[in-house]
Amino acid sequence: MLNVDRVHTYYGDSHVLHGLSLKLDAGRIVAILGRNGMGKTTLIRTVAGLTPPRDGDVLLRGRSLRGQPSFAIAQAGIALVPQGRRIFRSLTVRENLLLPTSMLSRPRAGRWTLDGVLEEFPQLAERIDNLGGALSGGEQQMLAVGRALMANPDTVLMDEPSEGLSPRLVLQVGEIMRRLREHGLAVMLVEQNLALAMSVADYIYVLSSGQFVFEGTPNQLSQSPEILDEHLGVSRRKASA
Amino acid sequence: MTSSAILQAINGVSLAALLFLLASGFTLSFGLMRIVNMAHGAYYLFGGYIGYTVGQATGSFVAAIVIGGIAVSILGLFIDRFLIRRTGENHLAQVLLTVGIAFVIGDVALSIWGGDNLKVQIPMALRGAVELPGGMMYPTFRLVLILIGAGVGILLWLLYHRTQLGAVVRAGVDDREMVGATGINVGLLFIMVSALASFLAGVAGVVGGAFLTLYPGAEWEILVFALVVVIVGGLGSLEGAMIGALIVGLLDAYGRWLLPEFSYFVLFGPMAILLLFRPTGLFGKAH
Amino acid sequence: QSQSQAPIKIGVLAPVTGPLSTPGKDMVDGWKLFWEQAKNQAGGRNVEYVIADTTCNPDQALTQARRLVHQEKVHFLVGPLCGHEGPAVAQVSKETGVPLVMDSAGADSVTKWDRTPTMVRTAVSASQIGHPFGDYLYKELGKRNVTFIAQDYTWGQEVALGMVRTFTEAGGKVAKLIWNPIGTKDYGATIASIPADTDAVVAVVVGADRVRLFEAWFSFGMDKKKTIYGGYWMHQDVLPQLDDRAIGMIGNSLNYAAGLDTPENKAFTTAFAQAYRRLPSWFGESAYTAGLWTKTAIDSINGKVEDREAFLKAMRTVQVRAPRGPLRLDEYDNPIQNVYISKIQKIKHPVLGDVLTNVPVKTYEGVSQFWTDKPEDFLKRGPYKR
Amino acid sequence: MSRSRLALMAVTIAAAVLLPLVAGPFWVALLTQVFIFGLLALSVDLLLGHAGLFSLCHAAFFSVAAYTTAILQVRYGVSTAAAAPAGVLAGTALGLLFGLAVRTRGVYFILTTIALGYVVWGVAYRWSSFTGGDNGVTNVPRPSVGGMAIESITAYYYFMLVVVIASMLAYRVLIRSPFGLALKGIKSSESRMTSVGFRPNVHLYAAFVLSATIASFAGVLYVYYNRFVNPVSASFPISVEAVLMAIIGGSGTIIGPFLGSGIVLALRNWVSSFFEMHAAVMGIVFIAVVLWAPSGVMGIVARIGHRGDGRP
Amino acid sequence: MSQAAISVSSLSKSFGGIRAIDDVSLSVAPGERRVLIGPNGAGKTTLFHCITGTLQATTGTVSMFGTDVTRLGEARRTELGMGRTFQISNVFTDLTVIDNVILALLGKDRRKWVAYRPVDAYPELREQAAESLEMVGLPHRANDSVARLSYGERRQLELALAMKTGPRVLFLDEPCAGLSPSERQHFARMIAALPRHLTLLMIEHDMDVALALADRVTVLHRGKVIIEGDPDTVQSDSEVREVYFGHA
Ligand SMILES: Nc1ncnc2c1ncn2[C@@H]1O[C@H](COP(=O)(O)OP(=O)(O)OP(=O)(O)O)[C@@H](O)[C@H]1O
Ligand SMILES: Nc1ncnc2c1ncn2[C@@H]1O[C@H](COP(=O)(O)OP(=O)(O)OP(=O)(O)O)[C@@H](O)[C@H]1O
Ligand SMILES: CC(C)C[C@H](N)C(=O)O
Ligand SMILES: [Mg+2]
Ligand SMILES: [Mg+2]
Repeated sequence: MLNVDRVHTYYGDSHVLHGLSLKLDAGRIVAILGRNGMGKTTLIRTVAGLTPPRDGDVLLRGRSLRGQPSFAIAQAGIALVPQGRRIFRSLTVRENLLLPTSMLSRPRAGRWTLDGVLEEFPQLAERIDNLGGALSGGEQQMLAVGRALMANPDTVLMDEPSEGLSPRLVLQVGEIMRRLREHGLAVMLVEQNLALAMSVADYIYVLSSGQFVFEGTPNQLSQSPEILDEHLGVSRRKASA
Repeated sequence: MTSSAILQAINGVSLAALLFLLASGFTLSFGLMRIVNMAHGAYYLFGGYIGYTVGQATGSFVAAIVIGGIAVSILGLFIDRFLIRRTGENHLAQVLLTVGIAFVIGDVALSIWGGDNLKVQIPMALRGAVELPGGMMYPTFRLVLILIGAGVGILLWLLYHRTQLGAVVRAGVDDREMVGATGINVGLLFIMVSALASFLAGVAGVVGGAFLTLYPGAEWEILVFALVVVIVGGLGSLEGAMIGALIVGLLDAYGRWLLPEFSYFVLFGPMAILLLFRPTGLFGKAH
Repeated sequence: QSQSQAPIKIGVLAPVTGPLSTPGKDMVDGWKLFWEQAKNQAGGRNVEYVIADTTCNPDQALTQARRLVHQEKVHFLVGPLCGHEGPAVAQVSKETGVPLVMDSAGADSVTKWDRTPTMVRTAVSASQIGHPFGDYLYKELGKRNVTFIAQDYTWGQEVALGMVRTFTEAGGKVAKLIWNPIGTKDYGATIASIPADTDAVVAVVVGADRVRLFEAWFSFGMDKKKTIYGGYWMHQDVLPQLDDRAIGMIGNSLNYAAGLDTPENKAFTTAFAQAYRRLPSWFGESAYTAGLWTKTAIDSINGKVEDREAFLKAMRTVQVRAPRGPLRLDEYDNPIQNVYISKIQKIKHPVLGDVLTNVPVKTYEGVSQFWTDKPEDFLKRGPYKR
Repeated sequence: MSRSRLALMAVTIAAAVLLPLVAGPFWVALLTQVFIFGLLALSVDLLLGHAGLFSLCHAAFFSVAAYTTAILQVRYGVSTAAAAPAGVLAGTALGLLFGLAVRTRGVYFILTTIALGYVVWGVAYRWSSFTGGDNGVTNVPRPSVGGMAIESITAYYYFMLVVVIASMLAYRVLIRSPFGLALKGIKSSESRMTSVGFRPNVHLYAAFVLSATIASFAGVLYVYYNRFVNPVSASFPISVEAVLMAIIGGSGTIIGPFLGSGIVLALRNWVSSFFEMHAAVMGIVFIAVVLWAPSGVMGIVARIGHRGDGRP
Repeated sequence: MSQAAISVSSLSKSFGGIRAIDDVSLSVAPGERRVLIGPNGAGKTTLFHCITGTLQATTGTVSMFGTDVTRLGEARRTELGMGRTFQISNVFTDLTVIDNVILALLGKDRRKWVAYRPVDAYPELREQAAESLEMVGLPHRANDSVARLSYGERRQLELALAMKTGPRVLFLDEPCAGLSPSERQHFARMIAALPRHLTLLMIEHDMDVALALADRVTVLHRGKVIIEGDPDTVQSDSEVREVYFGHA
């Protein structure tokens, strides 16, 4: 589905991603882990076309996305749940959710509709006519996920979707990701919540200073104490708990 | 006395209609694109001059309005795309840049149309005066101007609050990058809005050119009024532009009638006091 | 004699750009026309001039005047046009002793209460054209209760209050005096506040406001109710922007009217029209006459402009027959000249065809800036101020 | 300060001191004007470059100070020793009033100051019995304190040179002081300033008033140089130009506003002597600065200085 | 114990129709470490805002060490000893890291009004700032511009700023959100090492961190306190398990 091929990304002069490659298939969840400031968000932004790579390429179903603006990438089926939520504060919840289906975005048909999303997050249904800006942190996170689903994407980029969510909702997010996988979607997940990542991911990459220092299954990761310790700061005992 | 008062009220409303045309475009482009476009007055002047030339050539006022509006939207698009866009959201840079643009447009217009006072010709049917109840005479054209202002106001309001396009525009006001990331062609959206805003300025110029005449310097005079409208009403708010225009129009008319000595205070004084209590104007949000 | 081989250098201060660039252009054109006709010769020397743009901004006028004096080393200055630039430029003349021939800037004070020894005026002072009109209004037009619409800045105040003075002294009554700042957008408010019992309305307006007042007057249907007279309103540079509705209106009380029927003016307007395809306004005539006046003075001192005293003395003593009529300076360095009340007519011009122009209907001859007062008495009254 | 910069400054000062010996009075006068408007630009830049407030009403303080001094001297015969401080006080008092504008932020602040500026211009223009209307106040005497008068343009030039150097030094301390740092903090994040215990509005108000004082100071110096004042000095274009000067030269620096003043005045005077469309030229300068040199001449100098510094 | 460090009584806050805080009373003893948990939207941040003065409560009172602060502004409360971090990090991005901390030092210091001496004339400011960077683990970043810090580093700086206002009561809103596990541990250790006399109120969803630090836990749900108690009690409460942890 999605191939990241030796991308190099910069902010101005600072070189953040150093030739990353990864592969994401339909019906799979790939997690990217790593300490703060290692470039995880940057990788997500690179794929979404928000910070285009200076070198290397991102391919969706074999087609290069090079030079495509972010809206075209979104229309091609890649949806983003950004770090920090970034919902539209002065739109109502309903307007937020309907935005990806407006004519200006060439909506894709699919199973996610307004009703479906509200069923998934009943708390949003209660707040349907409230302004996005008035929601609590967690409610906003739900809205951000819901908004991404409304586009009926086949690849979802999730940048720390569990940030700020209560344990209960974290479980729910895990559940949603599994369901997306069942529907054949590809999910690229950036997480700090190791337990969540380990429990949902099919494959894991560990990022350090813009380079992958590990890739493998969750199982393999839990067998690599030095990676866990050095790059994730977790002692082995804890990770397997 | 009462008939004077009524005449002044209609005068105020007709000026308000013109100011609304100009201020709504200004507010719209601030709202979505966060652009403070001080060249808006120059757009007005340029549109007016184009309308004047078209009017002279074709004799048609409608053609003058349409072509004046379109010409300015093309100019506005070009300026937006190649100049203003490059300032990002730095208002300071925008203000300077667009003041510069206004100087250039003003000077170019001066060298094309000269320094004379030009008046856009209006159709014969609108030239005379209408007799209002009570034997007052009032210029037909100004009454038409009020209708134009009200019509444009209603259309814009529906567009902004009742259409998906409007929702997209408001979303863009919040977070432009995310609008793009949800699959919406922001570039296209900006082009549409920027064209609309400039179009309104151009139309205002043609109508204003028939009402107030065109001459070098008119761009700043009208811009200051439009700014007061926007400050009073609240930046980025369409409703604010409507109410603000009415307030400014009426204050101006009554102020010059009742307190001619203090006409500047009558306009700016209440504005300053209002800002002390509502620093973002009547309908504005903090930005 | 060797010295007089070097050309005479004149600095001209004009608003080439800015809000008064149209009058500014007329001024520059009139000046150029004169020196072309004079083949750039005066007193046996070549004449060169430098035109500096003041943009109608006194600061800029001051800086430019200093530049002309210090950098360009001009022998004397001509201009400026805008009233408020006048005192600024006069100050440079006072500072440096370089003579100033004030052209068009009309503030009363510079030839009355606030004089500069090195300055003479060849155009007109504001109230000088106002006084005759007040007289005319009462005596010839028979008006008794008049509303004045006047521009609220020095020139407008002095012209209008000059009229008001002679009008009220004759026995007239001011129904209302409406002041509008320059650049008043909407004359609707003004028109709506004209008292119903007014006999007539008199306008003293400048710049862009002239067209707006004209339009507002007709669109409110006022033409069917009242008569409006131009005290200072429809001079030549605005006529192309008006239309036939103006025909027959009294347009101005001024020291010049393009439709003046004298050989000097015929020759001047024809040459001006040939050169620039339009008729001159009083700004064009004024600059032309400033050229004529300075050349006459230079001729009379054989080109010795380096002698500033002599030059100023010559300016004060020579008499000229300008397109606008005979001219000489009074003791306070302001011209004594005719003032023409004129009416707008459509004429067939030999060069331009059908054009609207101001044709005099009444001439007040040899009007002094002090009207009929003794200068001392006038000076004692103090300036016209609202 | 590095040695090379010290050397550069010494050379500049020496050149400034020697200039009147070689250049004609026009240049000396022009440079004096550059100093005066540089000071005005500096006052604008205290708000702009350090506190993040973009004021477009500084012509108001400048002109109110100038008018006050001029009217006191010309009409009431007050001496320089009293009239000059009175001018600064008057401008500062206006700053105390207009400073309430710091309740607004961002674009509102910009627009509010534009409108406030217009009020002052309107008063200068229309209250003609007091201000002399568009004729302004003329024939302001040369400044003289206790029998010592500054008679010639050259003397005034040297006087201004001293004033400017002293102001620059004082300003340098100001922007490095805790007060200056606080302004930068407010520019960066106001809500954070509040939560560490500042009251941003109070600080901004103080900065605004201080800036008005500097602008008034420039206004008084202006009126003694020009020896007349009229409503144009209160007009919007003057406020815009002051901002432009600060930016062209390099906002947030000390020398920048003076450099900018030099560039703007030179352009205004030169271009207008050979090219009719100088408003357009000025406009193009605005555009060019914003697009290609947003940090002004000083920014370009810095970039050449630290090539490869890696700043975006 | 004499007086509560923070005492909230019958506090309510409405936004239009929504009652975000509904009659909450709360008392935190001096030196106590209190953790606030609750489902998303329960009103935790709003409660913090009302206590620290960012928002004005609709009804009810807030007092600190016996002083009623309900009507005071935020800056005044800071002066009295409230320090806080933000849920969305909020630092001076245009300044260097060390200048950030110096500003925090100046906040409660009269020297903030000094305009006639450079900051460098007070070397002790810089020293104190450097110390606190040491404490939060950012000494190597002192002269970098904050714009170059990553998300996690900014959170560390936040804490340094909050500490430098010299708080008696410190409010931390989800300090660990967005931190990697290793930074979390570092952070938790840092908080644990704060002086014991400092009263701490913290909102945190990471139970590992929260429960390890808390003396007591308050659970908010739909704007009301549903239970308050020591970590174990709260954790085993069935209602809490249902509304918060999500497994009964
Ligand atoms: N807009 C920017 N300009 C310059 N540098 C940036 C920018 N955004 C991020 N960086 C730098 O790029 C590097 C990677 O940042 P990124 O946000 O991708 O990290 P991350 O792995 O997502 O961290 P976190 O877990 O804290 O979100 C960091 O060193 C950061 O300082
Ligand atoms: N400014 C506001 N206007 C209207 N409603 C608001 C506003 N701020 C918060 N709310 C509402 O108040 C409720 C409580 O919000 P709050 O931010 O306090 O929740 P929280 O407990 O901090 O949640 P989270 O853990 O998700 O951050 C939410 O339902 C939210 O929608
Ligand atoms: C435009 C003109 C009315 C200017 C006039 N000469 C004056 O002195 O102000
Ligand atoms: Mg990240
Ligand atoms: Mg919260």
